[in-house]
Amino acid sequence: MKPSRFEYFSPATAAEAVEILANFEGTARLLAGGQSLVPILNFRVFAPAALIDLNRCRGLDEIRKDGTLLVLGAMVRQSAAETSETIRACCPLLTATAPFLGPNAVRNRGTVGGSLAHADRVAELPAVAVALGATMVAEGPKGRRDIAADDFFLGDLTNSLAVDEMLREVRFPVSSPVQRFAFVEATNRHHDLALVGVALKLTLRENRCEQAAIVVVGIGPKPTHLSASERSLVGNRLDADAVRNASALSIEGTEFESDPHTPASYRRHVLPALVERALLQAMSQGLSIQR
Amino acid sequence: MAADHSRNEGDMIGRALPRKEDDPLLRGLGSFIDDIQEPAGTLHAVFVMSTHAHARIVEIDVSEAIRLEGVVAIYTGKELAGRIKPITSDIVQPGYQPVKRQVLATDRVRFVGEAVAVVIAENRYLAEDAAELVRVDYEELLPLIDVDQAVQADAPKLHDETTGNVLFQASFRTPRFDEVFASADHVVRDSFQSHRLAVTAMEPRGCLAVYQRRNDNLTLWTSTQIPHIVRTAISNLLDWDETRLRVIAPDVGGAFGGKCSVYPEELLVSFLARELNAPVKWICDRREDLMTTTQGREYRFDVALAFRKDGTLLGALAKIDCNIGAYPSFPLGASVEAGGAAIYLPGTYRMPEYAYETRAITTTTCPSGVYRGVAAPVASLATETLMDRAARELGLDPAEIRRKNVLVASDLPYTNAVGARYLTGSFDTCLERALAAANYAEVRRKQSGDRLRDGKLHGIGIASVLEHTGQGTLRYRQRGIVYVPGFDGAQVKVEPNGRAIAWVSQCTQGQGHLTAFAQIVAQELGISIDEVTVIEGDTGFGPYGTGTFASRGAVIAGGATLRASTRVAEKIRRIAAHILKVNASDLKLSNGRVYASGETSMSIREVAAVAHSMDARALPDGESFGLEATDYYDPQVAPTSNAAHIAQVSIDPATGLVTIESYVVAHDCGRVINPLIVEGQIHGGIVQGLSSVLSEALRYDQNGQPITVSLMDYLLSTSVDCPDMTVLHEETWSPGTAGGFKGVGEGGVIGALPAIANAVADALVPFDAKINRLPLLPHVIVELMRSSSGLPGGHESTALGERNRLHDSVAVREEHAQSHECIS
Amino acid sequence: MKQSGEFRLSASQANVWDAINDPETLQRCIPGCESVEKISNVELKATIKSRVGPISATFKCDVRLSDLDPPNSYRISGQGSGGAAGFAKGGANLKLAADGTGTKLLYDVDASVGGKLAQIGTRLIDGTARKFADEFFQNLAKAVDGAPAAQAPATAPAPSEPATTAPASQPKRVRWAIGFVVLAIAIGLVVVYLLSR
Amino acid sequence: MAPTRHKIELTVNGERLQRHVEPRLLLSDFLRYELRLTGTHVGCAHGVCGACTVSINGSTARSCLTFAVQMDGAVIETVESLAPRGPLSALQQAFHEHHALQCGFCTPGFLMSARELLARDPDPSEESIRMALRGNLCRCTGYVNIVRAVRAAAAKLKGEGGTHGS
Repeated sequence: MKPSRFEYFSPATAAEAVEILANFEGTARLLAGGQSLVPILNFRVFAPAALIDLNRCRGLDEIRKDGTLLVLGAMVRQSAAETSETIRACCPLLTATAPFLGPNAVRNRGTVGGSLAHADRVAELPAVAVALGATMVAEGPKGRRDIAADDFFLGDLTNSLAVDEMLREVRFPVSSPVQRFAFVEATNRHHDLALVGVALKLTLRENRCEQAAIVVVGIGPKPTHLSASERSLVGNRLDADAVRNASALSIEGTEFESDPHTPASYRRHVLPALVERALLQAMSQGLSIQR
Repeated sequence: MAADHSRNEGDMIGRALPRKEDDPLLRGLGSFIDDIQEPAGTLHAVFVMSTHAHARIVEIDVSEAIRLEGVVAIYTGKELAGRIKPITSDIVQPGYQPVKRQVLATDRVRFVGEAVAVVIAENRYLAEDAAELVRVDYEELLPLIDVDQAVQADAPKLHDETTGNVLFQASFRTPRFDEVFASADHVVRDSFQSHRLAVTAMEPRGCLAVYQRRNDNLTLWTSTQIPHIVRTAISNLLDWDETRLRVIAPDVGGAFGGKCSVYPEELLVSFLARELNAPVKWICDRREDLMTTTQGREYRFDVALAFRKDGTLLGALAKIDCNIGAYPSFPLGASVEAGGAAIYLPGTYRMPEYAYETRAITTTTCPSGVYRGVAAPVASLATETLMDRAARELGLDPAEIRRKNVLVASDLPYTNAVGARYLTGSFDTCLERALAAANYAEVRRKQSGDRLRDGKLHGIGIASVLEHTGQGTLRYRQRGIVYVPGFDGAQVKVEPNGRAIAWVSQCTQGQGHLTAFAQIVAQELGISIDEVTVIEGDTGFGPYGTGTFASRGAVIAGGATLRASTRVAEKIRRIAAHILKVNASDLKLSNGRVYASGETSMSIREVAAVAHSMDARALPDGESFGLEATDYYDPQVAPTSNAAHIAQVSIDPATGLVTIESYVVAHDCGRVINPLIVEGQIHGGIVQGLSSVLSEALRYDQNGQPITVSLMDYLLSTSVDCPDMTVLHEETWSPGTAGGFKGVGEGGVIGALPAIANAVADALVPFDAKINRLPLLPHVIVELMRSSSGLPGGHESTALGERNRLHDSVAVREEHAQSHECIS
Repeated sequence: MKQSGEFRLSASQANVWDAINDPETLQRCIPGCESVEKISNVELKATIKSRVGPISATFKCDVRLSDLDPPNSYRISGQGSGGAAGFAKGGANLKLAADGTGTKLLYDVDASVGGKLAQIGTRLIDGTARKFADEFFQNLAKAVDGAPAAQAPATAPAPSEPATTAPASQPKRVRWAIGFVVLAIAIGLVVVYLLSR
Repeated sequence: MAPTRHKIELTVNGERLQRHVEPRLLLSDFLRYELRLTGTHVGCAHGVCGACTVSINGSTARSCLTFAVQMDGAVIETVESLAPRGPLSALQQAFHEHHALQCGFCTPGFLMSARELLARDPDPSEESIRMALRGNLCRCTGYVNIVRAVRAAAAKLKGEGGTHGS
């Protein structure tokens, strides 16, 4: 398990990185934390002509509150979600999700941007990004463009960046006191990959739900809104019936995929329970991570 | 029965001493295969593995690969066929068919991962580059994934030299079996399918061969449990003078049975070192390990237990099929699992009548071999699960039915239905101590109303288990396993400075031999363990022996060390007696001195000086120089250890995730040499069991493609899946073994499977869930709950609603269960 | 992997049959089809580049056609080898049936994969197969109807790097079309790996 | 064609080094084969088992998922740095006394992870110890004595108010 040969570049700026990327016309790959990429290199299921290491790019590790936005550079490490007071204050859901993102050694190195760009169906962060309505800022030769999280994830390991674009930063709306969040998941072992993961964001006014985002990962190629559940909550009081109803509706029109290890029927079975849990957690203002 | 073997002040045996081997390992100075500084010019081997489960090799094209810079050579099976003899486990046993395995497949591949070619290059990276360029053209043949496919009349024959795919079969029946079974009041039966497991030692296999053309000498460092057997195999299969071969097992990063076979890679790397006149190294990577290291425990156990109304066990019937994969392992062969499965089934209970049929069947999957506990964990899973079912059906508490049937002092010594002798044991004591420590009665009372607490289902499970340990020559001769000697040896030597060194014929993979055996030597010679050095795993020193597996270390190597030490101690006494002018029998060895009654004494160092003629005083007439002895040990009766395990679990009814809440084990491995090490063995065994109950499973798709070749898909338990544990020691010394030792390596895993499975089944009693498949992954648990007749609502129900209904249904069923569940 | 499905196309059965036997149409429809070479009336070689996210592999495929019953149905089977990456085998029965003014296309696929990618990429198998089938039928629908197929799931925008199309040196009309669907599906299964973090 | 080698300057266990490395050389292989620091073990090479855990610029990382070429200017510590000479560190000593290692292959990774935990949280609960070690696989000990050893080390270090782990 040793990787194939590749050329190595370590640009000092994102602009440089994008330029090199363009030169390789899709045969080069950006290297962020490497926690998902290097394993597939070691297994030799992926052999890019070149790796463009972003670890030395200036400014990509910045964490900044910009008015109503929390801006995370593409190279902000996953561990920062726990340690950064700015993130904790602006996006408590990111902080609450951190423990789900794998052990310390992985979070120390793994990046928020890298996990999002890798677009792994069992990863938690894509669900969080979609639930929070994050914006992906892509940088390419023709400059920058914004991509809504909803449009960013196209399928397994596939995002909507063009071959000559890189994910420059991610912008999360700063959460407000009237918002409630939760992340819960079902796993094969304690703290394992998500068989099903649910990220939740509620906006409440006088105990009525003004806005609801319930996003599931693990059941298919990309994060998916549970629209029926979301609709059922908006405008209503959050009582036991509303919770029961929303959780029941979570499987309405939702597609569940099987894999050789876990049947779709299981995912279908646990989703309502997870939605209920997320709602109960959010209502009790739980950001307490459930084990 | 547990005779009081009170310990003396100053005893070394029985002390919880931290290990002598720890220091270098803690500093990062361990010497595992890949840590050994290889000589300059060492070449690296990488194997080209079959991508098909069953296929004919049409052509292998290495032209592109061989041209690659840094590639030294590439060999295919055809080129080596005549030069390395095939590995053959020709067990001498009725119903056994030997099978040949070429070190590289020649014309046919029989499992995905079987090596078809080997690439040798200047480093591992280049070797992997080249391996990717080797083109192999296959003509696919029908794969046989499970035993049912393999035994069908029209199934292709996997090996030309056999008739059919059943490589071994045996059967047995006690004379009165039929009549007793027929007249039984109650029979419980089920078919248990155990799943294939990967041994997954943290250090994968590997070897380094260094050849000296000067004298045709070879030194092979290999990560093995059986260095002497590996040396003999190389000698036989490569026609190489055994006196020119030295096999060294350095630090070995776990083994658990996975390094208990002679592997093609060991033969090939040795061959290549001589062929290329260069050092050759091969390190197995994890994917390769999960595809090619012997796998374990894929059995089907169809078991029936017969009882009297009152819960008295009358007998057992077992039909056992083992999927042993593409080739038998060497030296243990195709019968070791199937045979063991049958022999291990009668456990800690009075089971007068017993009948079995057992078969070992070859399929197009990775070869299987012994894995910690071999068949005992699954045999116990079957019997202990059925014990619980019988209890519920007969209105007894699981503890009660065990109390009724477990062997007690008055039964001992006991000869079980297949003739295995249990000389001593503390079956009932361990059961009672475990029940007390787990607060069993209280837990049952709390549970009686409702198994659902804090939104989780709670269950408790008991297992009473037996561990066959320290099997000697007799057991291997009986089973016709000719390449496993069964004895081990030790050479103990006191140097002129009065310090002792012991060369022991086994090797250690973490079991703490270097400490435990030092305690034995120190005890016998009356010196401190700091003055004792134990060396193992090197065929260049000390006596020949069998190796470390099947819980035979303490019993057999420990016994050999004890006997050799005793003989050295006797010689010390003889010399001291001569010098001190007293009777040898009056002398005591302790604190590094030889004491006569009264004041007279001399130091062992002085005795050593005399023995080495470095002292004015002479040896007694007829006494030889030096202060050493070599001895071997082969216990006449294989000692049996026993234990009672009690697990408490909780289940998240919504996700099906199982949590082990607490774990208690009361065990008896005879005289304990080092409690610290014994507990470590038990902890580790239990977690390997826990891991295999909850998440581990090797899987093949319908074409025989392995789909669990990474640790992302092969799920080992981590620290957050495991509980702290309570371990209680009973010590009934074995009168049948030197020192009274019994083995302890496998008991943990044997008990963990049934204890945890029973605890889960207990938590799911409201659903009448019958557990006969592992692992109990969340989706399996959810299926068990949903398939339950009584649970209203399907997956459409919300968890909240489901929980309410679950609550009702639990309550209802509890009442129902109450009516015939008498709480102990 | 087994998968069966049904699509309704508004074009007539004859037109659909023609379309799916027109090499140019096919090259546009089959995800990653790079070249086609006819060997005989029942054999054909094709090169298909299969990709999931960053991971791609090129498969040399042998296709065999049987049970021909134009313009209604046939059995197609084939296998592709991706060298060290692994291999894919597939087979399918395909049926066209008039459905009012349009055409119903029924397929029932059985595909399996082997080798390193298959062993390592297990978790995404079904999803990838579905994606390949969907993409083909989306493209086909556009080709014959100039509109998305009825009840077709929303398709993903083209992946970051479009599959390059090599000049196809095949005779004008070849009846191999749907074979590629099968292979595309089968091969799609192979080309995935997922080791998150 | 020979691959281009990149020059890196880094500090490993306090020693400044300069080397030329091929881009694809994994940090784990660089440490083990070029620097002969073989205490860092490779148990899976895909970032699951944690045996290869080292400290890069003060944070633990999988050396099997990092390339040596990325380490230019980095400060790396391996298990060999915990007690280069003299007595074992408090953490190592606790592992020894509590029999927290058997075969010892995974031990270096556990030591590096536990050391980081104790540096961040001098008084960890059993749960947080288990959480902090969940990225390290052990096949021998059942984790029982490892968790106990880390607790003991924490207690000892707190008593001393001393430096964490190393």
